[in-house]
Amino acid sequence: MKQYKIFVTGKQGIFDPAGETARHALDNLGYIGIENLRIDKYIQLDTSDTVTAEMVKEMCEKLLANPVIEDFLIEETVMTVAEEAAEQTKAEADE
Amino acid sequence: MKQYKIFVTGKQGIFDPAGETARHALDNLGYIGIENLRIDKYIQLDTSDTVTAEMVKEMCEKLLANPVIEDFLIEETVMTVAEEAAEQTKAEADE
Amino acid sequence: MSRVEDLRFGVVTFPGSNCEQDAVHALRHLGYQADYIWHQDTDLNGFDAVVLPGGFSYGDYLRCGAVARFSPVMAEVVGYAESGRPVIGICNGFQVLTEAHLLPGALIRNKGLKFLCQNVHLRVEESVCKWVDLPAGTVLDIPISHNEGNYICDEETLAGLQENAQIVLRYCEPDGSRLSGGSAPNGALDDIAGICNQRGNVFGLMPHPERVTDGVSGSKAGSVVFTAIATYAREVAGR
Amino acid sequence: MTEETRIPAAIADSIETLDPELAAQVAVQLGLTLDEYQGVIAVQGRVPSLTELYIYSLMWSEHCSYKHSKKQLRNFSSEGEHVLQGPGENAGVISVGDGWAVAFKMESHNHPSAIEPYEGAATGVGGIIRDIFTMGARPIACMDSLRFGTLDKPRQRYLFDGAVAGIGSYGNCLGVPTVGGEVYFEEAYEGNCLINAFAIGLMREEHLTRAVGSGPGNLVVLIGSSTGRDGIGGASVLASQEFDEAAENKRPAVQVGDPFEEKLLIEVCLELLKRGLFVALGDLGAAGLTSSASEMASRGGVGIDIDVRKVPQRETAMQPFEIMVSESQERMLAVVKPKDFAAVEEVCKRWSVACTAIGTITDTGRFVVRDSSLPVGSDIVADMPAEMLATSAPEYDPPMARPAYLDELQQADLSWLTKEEKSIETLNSELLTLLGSANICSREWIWRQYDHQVQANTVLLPGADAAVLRISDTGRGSATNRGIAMSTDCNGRYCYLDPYVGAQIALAESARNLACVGAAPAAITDCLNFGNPEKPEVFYTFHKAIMGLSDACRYYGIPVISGNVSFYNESFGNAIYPTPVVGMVGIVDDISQIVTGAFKQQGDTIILVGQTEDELGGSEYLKVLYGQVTGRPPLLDLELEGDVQRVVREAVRDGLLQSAHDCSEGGIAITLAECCIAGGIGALVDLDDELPAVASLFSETQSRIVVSVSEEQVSELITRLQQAQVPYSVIGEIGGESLSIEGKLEVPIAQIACTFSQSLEKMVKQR
Ligand SMILES: Nc1ncnc2c1ncn2[C@@H]1O[C@H](COP(=O)(O)OP(=O)(O)O)[C@@H](O)[C@H]1O
Ligand SMILES: [Mg+2]
Repeated sequence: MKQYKIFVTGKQGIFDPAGETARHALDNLGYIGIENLRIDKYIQLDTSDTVTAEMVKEMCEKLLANPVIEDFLIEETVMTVAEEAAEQTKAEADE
Repeated sequence: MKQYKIFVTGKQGIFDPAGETARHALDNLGYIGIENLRIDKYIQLDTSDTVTAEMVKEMCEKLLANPVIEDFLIEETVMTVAEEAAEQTKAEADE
Repeated sequence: MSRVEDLRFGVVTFPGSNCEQDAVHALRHLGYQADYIWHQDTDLNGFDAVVLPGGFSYGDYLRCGAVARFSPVMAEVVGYAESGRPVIGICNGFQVLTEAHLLPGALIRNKGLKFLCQNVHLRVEESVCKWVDLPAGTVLDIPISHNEGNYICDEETLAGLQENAQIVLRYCEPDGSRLSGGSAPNGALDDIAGICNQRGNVFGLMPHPERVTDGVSGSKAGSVVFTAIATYAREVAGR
Repeated sequence: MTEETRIPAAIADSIETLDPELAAQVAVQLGLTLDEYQGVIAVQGRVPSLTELYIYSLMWSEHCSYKHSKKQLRNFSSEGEHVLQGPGENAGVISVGDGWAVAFKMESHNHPSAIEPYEGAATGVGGIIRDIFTMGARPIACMDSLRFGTLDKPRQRYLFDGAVAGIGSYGNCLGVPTVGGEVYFEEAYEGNCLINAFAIGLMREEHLTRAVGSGPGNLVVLIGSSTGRDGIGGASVLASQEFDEAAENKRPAVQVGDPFEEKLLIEVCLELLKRGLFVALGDLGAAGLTSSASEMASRGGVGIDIDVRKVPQRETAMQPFEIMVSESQERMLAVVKPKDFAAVEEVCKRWSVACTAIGTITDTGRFVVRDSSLPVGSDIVADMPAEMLATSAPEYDPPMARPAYLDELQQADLSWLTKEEKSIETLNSELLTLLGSANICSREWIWRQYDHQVQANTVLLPGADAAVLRISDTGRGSATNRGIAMSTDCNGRYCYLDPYVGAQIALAESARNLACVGAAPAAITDCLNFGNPEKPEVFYTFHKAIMGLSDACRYYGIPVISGNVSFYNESFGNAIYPTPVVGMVGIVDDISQIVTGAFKQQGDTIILVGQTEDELGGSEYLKVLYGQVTGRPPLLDLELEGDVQRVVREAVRDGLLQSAHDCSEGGIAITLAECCIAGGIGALVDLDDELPAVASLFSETQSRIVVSVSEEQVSELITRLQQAQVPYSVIGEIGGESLSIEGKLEVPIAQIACTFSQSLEKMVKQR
């Protein structure tokens, strides 16, 4: 099993209404020193081992990000068998 | 300057219809091997040095995440002067 | 083909579309023929114009219009548009058109982060759009109803839109003027409410003219958006 | 799942009955009383298995069984010539003429919304909409009736903002217009907000479908979303107990709605129903698969056999009871003939909706749940008599006691209120204070977030007294000239001060709102929101409200065709105001005749139909300006009310009126201000009623409607009013740029409009 973490972020200069609003709200709550706040998308993709980073890049270009307004960044984590087992146990424990 | 990366993710067991729909769409585009897809929030927070991780945690609890249905994770990056300068130049170039 | 009723509109139904019936109703009310096109159909022959209706295709999940854009019908719509035949995208349909790159730019979340359902004033601009045939400066009163109608594009694209007269409708004040901070309730760049492609045959707009065609709530202001295209559609069809 | 209810998996996976002692313990943890647990044993004839215990505890919960309210609800009459389906199904149905029928119902989602307002309110809308298309009707409109604490509290702003966004998000995505509603802000709702959703659907009479299972051998088919752990112990458990810190533990039970899936379900189900491919259809609401399957079986007098492993699951390792009681949203249960299953699958596939046969109808009368992952022979995890399960829940006759506060408050002397002479300046500013107060100011901030025009049948936009929808199958058939009017009302403060009269006023005001648009009431639904029914004082108010409502309904011949009860709206010992919300539906014969409340033209005569009395008890004036909730609510004379409504309704229908708007909270001064604001024109008024100015302006006397009439029609209207022996007075004329009330107040329209329209948004956005 593989896990890809994909960050789909607004391009520089593209207005981020949600981020702006949250920043204002933090100001209003009295937090000082917030210079910038962006809210973007974080996509976690669990795939079989056959899915390559190249394929994920293609998925982003095609569907997961809109090149007109968004950039993306892909991080790959290949899980070892042990990790996978750990995830499994964790999931079960959470239940 | 400090930068915090915040991951706001749906709690275990909280249904993510958007992720489901995107997964279906990838299936339909012919990608095989996608097992799971979650769409969550990724927040980048640039702050002055005075803003502590403790404060960011509070911001998440109060505003940025919804404790009823979301978990959050904070990563802190303190930028070196050099990095800051680089960011600056990049931002200027982008404008 | 001289009579209105000889013109046939096709209205696409994507999963999650919810204004396709309103569009068909409005078009029929205006005397046209109108029929539904299923998103998996690939035959657009026989339609003199195609409507991508409002709604929430695929729940607006991921990004509005992003998934619908890959429907089989959209590949055909692209060819149809490129051949110069008339295509209109209303609200979600506009979002689909931008995702499919038939129109430039993108539509993001409203500035105030709230869904907005209200009447707006729209000023008709001098444009190459085949769908609107009204003197520049005319003010229309048509409702909007969307969460993501905040038009955005880069500066170069904006300059291009302005230069090529592709901006068709702008949000404005009741007298047609613009406020200095902008008159768009959703924060749209340059108050843009509707744009067309360079050829003028593909038109995307956030407001819902189909809701105000038969006078049910007292207004028929939206009719003009569907009536001007008849002449052009006839020409292209060569009929 | 909370800590306490965690049970060893080994026991859970077997029909094996529980150890009797453990069973009793679990029963109590699940909310059953020991007596009720004995009842379970009696019905089962043995100690139940774990799955059975879960099922009983949910089916017999207050939310599913109405055990405290059933007897009282029998006071309602659902008789009426138009009634096609009364209470007992997913929604009530009435015929509206020419072969058209409407299904409608109102439902609460109070408790989930108090935990997560956005998802809670959204799934509330989703649930009520499913009740509508389950009946075979296309949902055509929603309304929402909301109650919160006051907006000076951040938590209340959060709840209000979230609930409105959630309601909007769901209805907007479905393409069902939200065309109106009501909202009040009162301290009494601080711990328990109320989110009541009212939905209506339109169908041809022949498509009416019921959730009655039949035909042994037929397939039981689950359609829609997959099943997860969401909502386990959710709505039904939450809504069956008081709200306190313990509720925090219920947090993971939050259900997330998927309106996109529901939109697909609407299309799939309506298509399949039209093609006659469903024997029965029901939605999965509270208590999920359990209640929907057992009720279907019980209504049809058949048995059902379900294999939980066939249910598509979105989480791993789900136990049978979890699958049976999950409240995952957007799921429907259908009964399908085996020969039709392929056709059903085909339609579902076309819409990308999952569709799975999970069981069969049997002739045993047993509700059997099996887990095919267990070895054959020990795979049955529950086996219950279906009919008994659905119908044998206990029925209580709780004790009642008249609350002491009633006498005290009703006897309060309010004469001081009108003693003081007030200057025009003072009254001007009092008017503005009221107009800008939370319960009176414009609701535009809310309805702007709701798509109120989709489907292109909305005749009257929100802001009118009643919503009006054109009867038309837009885009598929032709539009008619007829319409449906809807309204929802309840003044909880009146009900607090006098539950009997308050409930009657809720009905009267709803009907009056309809009269203003020329519609006659056809039937109502209701949503009865109360505190803990086990408290005699609360139960007394419940009983009185039901008596008030049912007496008034009977008097006017208005059937109650569906409804919902929400108890335990109580936190830290404080109950909400008794809040019996009425949702009314009426018929408009010609939508082109409708008038609105807006003053139309200069020079028109303004007439007050009805007569003002000094009735400031429980008024908005008393609350907003003096912070008091006391006194007697206004009286209601059912006969006079009926006459006033009839005259106005007929005058609207005959085209006599230019505008009509009823007097409600805030009195005639507010009504006149609203008429002026909506019309963008002033009025010159003389209220010659010999009452002290404050009473004259702000009294909330019932049975009053302000109408405006063009010069030519004045005498005709007056003749009609005299014939009907309805009191009236000619109070002025439209014109100018101010609302000017002779000797009492004078304020520019621009100023009152600004205060009225901007207040709510300011309150929401305050820091
Ligand atoms: N929660 C709400 N959602 C949508 N519309 C609302 C809501 N609350 C009030 N409205 C609309 O605002 C208008 C005024 O409401 P209200 O004062 O309760 O009316 P009335 O007193 O005539 O019953 C009505 O048109 C009503 O439908
Ligand atoms: Mg009112």
